[in-house]
Amino acid sequence: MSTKPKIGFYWCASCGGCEESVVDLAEDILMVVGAVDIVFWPCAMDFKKKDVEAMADKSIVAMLINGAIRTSEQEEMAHLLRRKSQVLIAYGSCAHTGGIPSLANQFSREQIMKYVYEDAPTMVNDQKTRPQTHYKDDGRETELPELRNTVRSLDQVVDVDYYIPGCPPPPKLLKDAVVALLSGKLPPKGTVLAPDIAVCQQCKRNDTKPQDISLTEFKRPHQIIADPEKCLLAQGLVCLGPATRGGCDAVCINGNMPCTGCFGPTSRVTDHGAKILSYLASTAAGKEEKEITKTLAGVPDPVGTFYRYGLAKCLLRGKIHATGESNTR
Amino acid sequence: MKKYAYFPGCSLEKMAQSYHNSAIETLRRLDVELEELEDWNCCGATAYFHVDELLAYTLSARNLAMAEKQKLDVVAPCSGCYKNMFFTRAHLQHEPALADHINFALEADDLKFNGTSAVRHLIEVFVQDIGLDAVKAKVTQSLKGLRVAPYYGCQILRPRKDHEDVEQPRFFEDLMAAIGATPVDFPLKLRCCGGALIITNRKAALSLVRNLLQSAAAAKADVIATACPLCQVNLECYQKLVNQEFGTQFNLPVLYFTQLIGLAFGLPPKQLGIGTELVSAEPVVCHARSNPS
Amino acid sequence: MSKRIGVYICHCGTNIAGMVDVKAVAEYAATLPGVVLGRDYKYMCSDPGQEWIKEDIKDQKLDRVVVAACSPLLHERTFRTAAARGGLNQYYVQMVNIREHDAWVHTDKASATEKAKDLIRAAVYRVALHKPLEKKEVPIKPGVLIVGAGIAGIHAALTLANAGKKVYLVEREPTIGGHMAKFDKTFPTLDCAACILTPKMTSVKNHPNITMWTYSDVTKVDGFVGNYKVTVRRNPRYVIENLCVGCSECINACVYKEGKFPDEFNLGLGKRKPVYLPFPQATPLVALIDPDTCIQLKTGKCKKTCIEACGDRKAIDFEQEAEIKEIEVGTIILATGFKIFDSKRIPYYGYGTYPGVYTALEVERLVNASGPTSGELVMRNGQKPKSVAIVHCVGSRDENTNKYCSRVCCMYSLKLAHLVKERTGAEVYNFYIDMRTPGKGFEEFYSKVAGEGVHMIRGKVADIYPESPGNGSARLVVQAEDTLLNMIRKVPVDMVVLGVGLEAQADANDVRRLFNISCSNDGWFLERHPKLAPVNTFTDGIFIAGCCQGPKDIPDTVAQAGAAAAEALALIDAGSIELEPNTAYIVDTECSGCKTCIPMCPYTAISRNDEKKIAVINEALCKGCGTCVAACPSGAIKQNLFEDEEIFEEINGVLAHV
Amino acid sequence: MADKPTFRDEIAGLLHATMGNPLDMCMQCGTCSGTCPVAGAGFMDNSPRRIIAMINADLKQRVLASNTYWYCASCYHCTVRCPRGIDITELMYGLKRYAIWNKQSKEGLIGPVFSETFVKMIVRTGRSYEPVLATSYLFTLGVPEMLREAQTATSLMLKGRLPLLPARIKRLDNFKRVLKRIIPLGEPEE
Amino acid sequence: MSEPTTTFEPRIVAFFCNWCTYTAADLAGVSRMKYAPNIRVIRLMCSGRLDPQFVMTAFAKGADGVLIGGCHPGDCHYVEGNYKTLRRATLLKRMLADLGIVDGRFRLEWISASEGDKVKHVVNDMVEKLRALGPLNMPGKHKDWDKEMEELEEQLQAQEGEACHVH
Repeated sequence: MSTKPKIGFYWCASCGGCEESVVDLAEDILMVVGAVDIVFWPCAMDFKKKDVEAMADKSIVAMLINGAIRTSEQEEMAHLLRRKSQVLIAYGSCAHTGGIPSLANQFSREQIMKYVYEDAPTMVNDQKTRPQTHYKDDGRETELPELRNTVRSLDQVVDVDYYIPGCPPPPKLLKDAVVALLSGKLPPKGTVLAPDIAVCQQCKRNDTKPQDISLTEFKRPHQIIADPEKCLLAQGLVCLGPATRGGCDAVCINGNMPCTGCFGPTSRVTDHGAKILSYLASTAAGKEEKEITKTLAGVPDPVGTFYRYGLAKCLLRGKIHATGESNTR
Repeated sequence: MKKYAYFPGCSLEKMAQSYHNSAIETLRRLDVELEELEDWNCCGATAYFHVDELLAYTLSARNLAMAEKQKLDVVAPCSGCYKNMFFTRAHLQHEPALADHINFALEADDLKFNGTSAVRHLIEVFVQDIGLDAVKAKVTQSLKGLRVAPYYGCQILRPRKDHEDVEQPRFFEDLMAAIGATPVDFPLKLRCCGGALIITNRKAALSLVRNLLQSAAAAKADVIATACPLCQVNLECYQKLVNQEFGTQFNLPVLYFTQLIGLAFGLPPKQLGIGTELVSAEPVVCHARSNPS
Repeated sequence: MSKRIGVYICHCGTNIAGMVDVKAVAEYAATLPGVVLGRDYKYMCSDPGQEWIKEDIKDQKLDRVVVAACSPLLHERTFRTAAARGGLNQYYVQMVNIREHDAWVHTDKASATEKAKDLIRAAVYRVALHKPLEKKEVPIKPGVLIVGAGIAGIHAALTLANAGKKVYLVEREPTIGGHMAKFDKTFPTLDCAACILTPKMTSVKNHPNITMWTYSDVTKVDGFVGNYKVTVRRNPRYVIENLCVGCSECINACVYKEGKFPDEFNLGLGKRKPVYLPFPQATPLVALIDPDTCIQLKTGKCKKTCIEACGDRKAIDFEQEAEIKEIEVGTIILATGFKIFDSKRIPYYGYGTYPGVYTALEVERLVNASGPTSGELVMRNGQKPKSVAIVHCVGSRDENTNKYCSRVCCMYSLKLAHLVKERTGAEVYNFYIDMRTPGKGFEEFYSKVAGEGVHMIRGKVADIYPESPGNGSARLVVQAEDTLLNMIRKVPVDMVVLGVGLEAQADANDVRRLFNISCSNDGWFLERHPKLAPVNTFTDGIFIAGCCQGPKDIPDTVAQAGAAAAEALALIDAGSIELEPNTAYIVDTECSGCKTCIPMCPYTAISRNDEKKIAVINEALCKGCGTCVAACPSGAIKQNLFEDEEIFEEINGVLAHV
Repeated sequence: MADKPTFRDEIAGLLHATMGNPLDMCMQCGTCSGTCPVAGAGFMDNSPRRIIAMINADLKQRVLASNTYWYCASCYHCTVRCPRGIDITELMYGLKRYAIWNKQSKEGLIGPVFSETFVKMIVRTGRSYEPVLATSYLFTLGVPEMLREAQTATSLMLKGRLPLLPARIKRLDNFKRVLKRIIPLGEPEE
Repeated sequence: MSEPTTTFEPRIVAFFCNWCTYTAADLAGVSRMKYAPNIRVIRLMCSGRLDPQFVMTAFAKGADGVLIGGCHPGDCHYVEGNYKTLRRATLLKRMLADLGIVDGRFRLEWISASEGDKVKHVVNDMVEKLRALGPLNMPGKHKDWDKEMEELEEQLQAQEGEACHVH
């Protein structure tokens, strides 16, 4: 039995992009595989929950979980894996800050169920059948995980040691993390394993941003053909680079698309969305409410834009539903 | 060839036919075509607004909607019509709710107002769209030495539409100068002719007309140029009454600016509807003939 | 590390104790995290109260102090100094306002006490995070720059100079004196403007502490309070100032035998030669040559009779060029004055169309003994007017021109009414909307003039037109509704005087930017506080006086000039100024160089360091508003005394018991 | 504030064109009256300024009883010159409308009659027709005036400037349906 | 949540700028005006310092309403800080609404140093409106939301327990 440090990957509520990003290590993955034993990676190899349960507590050196926590099952796995690992790493935006799945926190579970299983245009379901957590017919019985009312980031469910941000995280960050892990040179618990400075610092277009931006109109990427040299904000696009943690080498901007904030805020910022709001509104022109409102109308969906990857981490954690609607959403 | 939807307005049908004809003729020379609005209705004049504003808007909206169908900007020779249509458009664009209401009504004539056609006054077409140089270029019989009192009247300029100078405009003078005439300094050029008061308050209207005639005469004008049928009628058709009322001897021709332009272009007076005046325009015509250029 | 916080609750006699259960609050405070003692006392601001704090810091090893008493705006300094005397950094103190914001405004003792507890909890949480800070001291250079040498600039200059301070007085016109020098008599006392102004002008000229630069512009201003670097351009007058004695020989000798060009000082009512003196009492009394009209300067082909006439003085120098001066001053007073409303903007008043229409300022010159008509009120057609209409509110109180009231027009219109009547005996009609005479002796003056038989017609003039068009009569009809008689008056007059309003200088906005102060929408310079800091601006060390701040009459202008001078003196004599340390600062390693903060700053205190590609804050320029802090998208900018964490904790504190 | 709207509120809110007309801003300077050609010629029993004062004083009856607003030629000169940005001409429209609706105009004025004749005609034909309009005022004229009017009319007729038949628009039925959608009640009579 | 709204005392966190609104509140005190005791004022030098994060925190920590007070437009002690506040507040209002924090819970008021009475009126008015709206109680809500996790956690603890016994 090898003495190589044991490592695991697991995914919860996520798109699979994070798993892809692991593969994106390309030949470096050999380095990783060479250095560690992968003891759990359902997406890539055949492991079962019981295999994990069989392991001794804290026997896994590092466990990387991606995806938000949406179901009772994911919650359970999170707890299990926490118990089995020494270091638990939230991998990718969803695990880190709730990610796109946590935008669901704008709706109650009932709203979602009703839409998906009844109102959705593509849905044919006259009996209005809904998924059940228990299913029984002649002797056979099945348990299905329950959909939680609220989507949570990993650290809202279990204790997390480190975070690797990004949607998905760039391979480089993963590699650095693994290296740090193996060399035992780990920063203080709770650290986000990416530079603690905003994207603009790495952005090639930084110098092209004028010093006194005052926008009278916010545009959306499909509305203009962006100048590939010039700062996107200066072109009226909502670019979240200034308010978002760097470490991505500004890939999106290099692809001529504005930053949408997947790395989350820097360590100095408590509520990413609120900070983005503050910064964006500051660059808007206008001295009267009318014109200001007009200018800011270019941001049609504040919540979706400012909390795209982190509504779970918003200080309010989601939409508050009027008393009357069940407040256990 | 530039094209406009043309809204003659009721008075140009008969009372001001000469304005109608001279407009068509002169513009043709400047290759601009006026395509009459099919089935236009009265703009509501001034009377309409205070009886029912919504109806008034509906009237103008219907005309505008038809112009939009023809995909043309609409031009009105009458200042009243111009003002009504201009502000109907403005208000409807500015108040979507109002527009919806009106459009609901227009459905009955399957029309819809979208505000896509701009509203122009005939004189704007000459001064801004065509331009003075183009006009100058077509002059064959300069009106050199003809002293013209350019009478703006009220509603071309007032109430404020865009940001033009409503207190001392010059474009009418410039237009007259462009056809060789001498625009005289006409202090009351922006004052009111009495408008519909000629009917509802005859005395008041006549006194206003008197002031205008006096001012023009004092400026030694040979002719007053107007850009509005109502002004023309008040100043000209009622000149006799003014004389009777105030014992004055005014005998001052009042022509539409298009008629003067027509003369300068060398068009036959008849074609311009000259000869239908109650105050003979003969002197003006002679003057025009006297100096070919 | 755990803190040792002392909390002090002030009774303020019964002011606080009457509505807040101070004992209970003190006991509660003692239970809060890090608090080692909670005391209450009759008057914390009294010496024993302060002593107590001082002692506790020593004996109880306090490292933080919270005082719950009155408004920090009242006693913050008191308690900070107390703590400092105890050997604690003064910024380890946090005040809680339980008087103005609590005891005095509530009626229910229970909830007032609750509120006190909440506020104190917040302060305790907050103060724990406080950092030691030092006040910044900036030295104040003694020199003062005064821009504009009208009565305001002149008065301020003399006040400062007499106090022994060095003054640079810069004026863009060839002479000092400003508008006041153009006036004839001044309301309400009717003493002649020249008689009271020219002596002051002379003493400015002769004062050893005043450097007077006329015909000059300020082109550049750098630095901050106490340390301004100013660049001044002295435009060439083609006459060497210290050689010319103002003898006028050159003027008499000029190849132009008669004045040919409109003379600015008389608003074009008179004519001057290319070489001229603005007016007999001009200061400095130095001729100047107008390059646009002087043949020599235009073509280089002139007999130059002026040079002959000047002879050995050799004062004339056609080669003269602009001279650039650089000065260092600690404070600046702006007294750049106003311009009169351009009457052409109201065409129907006929100014520029009808020769019979004049502006009030023109009439000042006409009735002035040193004016173009030597004080005889004759019109352009050479006749004396038999009837004169004076139109109030020209370009004032009007949505179409200026909304504001120009304050002085009613009074000067009455003055002109008096003068016109006195000089010509004409019938005078004053058309006014409201007669505004709020000032010492103003109303009395109004009655006096009314008593002289001047007609007062309450109605805004709606139209002015020739009486009988064509027949060449110069008479004008002034039409207005007499709103008291309620009939339309059409008054035929020979002469119309337009009571033009005051407007901000055309270049007010450039000047504003040059000195980094702000303007109201009308272009008047904005005072720091309309009541409590009327001559201060938002930029420390820059003061405003006179009409550049808003329309005002001579007495108010002089008063303001004095005030501005006093403010400057206060700074100079203090020698240095202490700046609150609540400034913003940037942590270099955290700044991404996104530039969001730069336009946030109204004081241009933030700039970009282009090598480091990060933003830097000039602490001396920062006033500590914190707008950039709120804007910084990555939390790289912080504000002393208002750190995010401190405020978050304060929020926690007030809500903690929910 | 007052639960029952004042006359001022009613008038200022009456037309889209005058929504929020700042009547309360009036400082009674008289620029409007001084500018007004009709008031200037002494035809109005109350100057426009007084009308505004009376409105602000809520003297509804006296305002409606005055001829001022019927004598407004809508030249908009007062409107562009008002130092307080009040649209006085539109105010006059508002008053006309209010008076017509409440049938509260001063006796013996042609204005109201004329307006209604005019409107009825338009509703009937879609266009205006001078001879019909004449009926609205001819009877109010004295004999000599009547004659003069006849002269003018005949000479115009001779010059072919008076239409003999009323013009009609083509899609008259549609047109009427359109109008009915605006005021469904009360058939516009044929 | 179940307590009748009549006895409900809303909790307002206010951020006042030092130069205008805070001074106005002092003035209200000096002139002994009486208003509801539900407000807790936090002093900022300028309303422009207001970071929307403060507002979010206040709500998250249990405020039923948040009030911002600044100088009137044009009167800002720091020239135009209040315009920046207006821009941020305008957008924040919209975002809060989308997050279910209804209009009236967050309020921006321009109150100059001389307007002590306005402080009084605004506070009283806001308290009234908040009473009508009822408690927001975010901390409570968050607790409720997380109830759904308790069951599982208890199970796991139980297992832990057994596990310990075995060894």
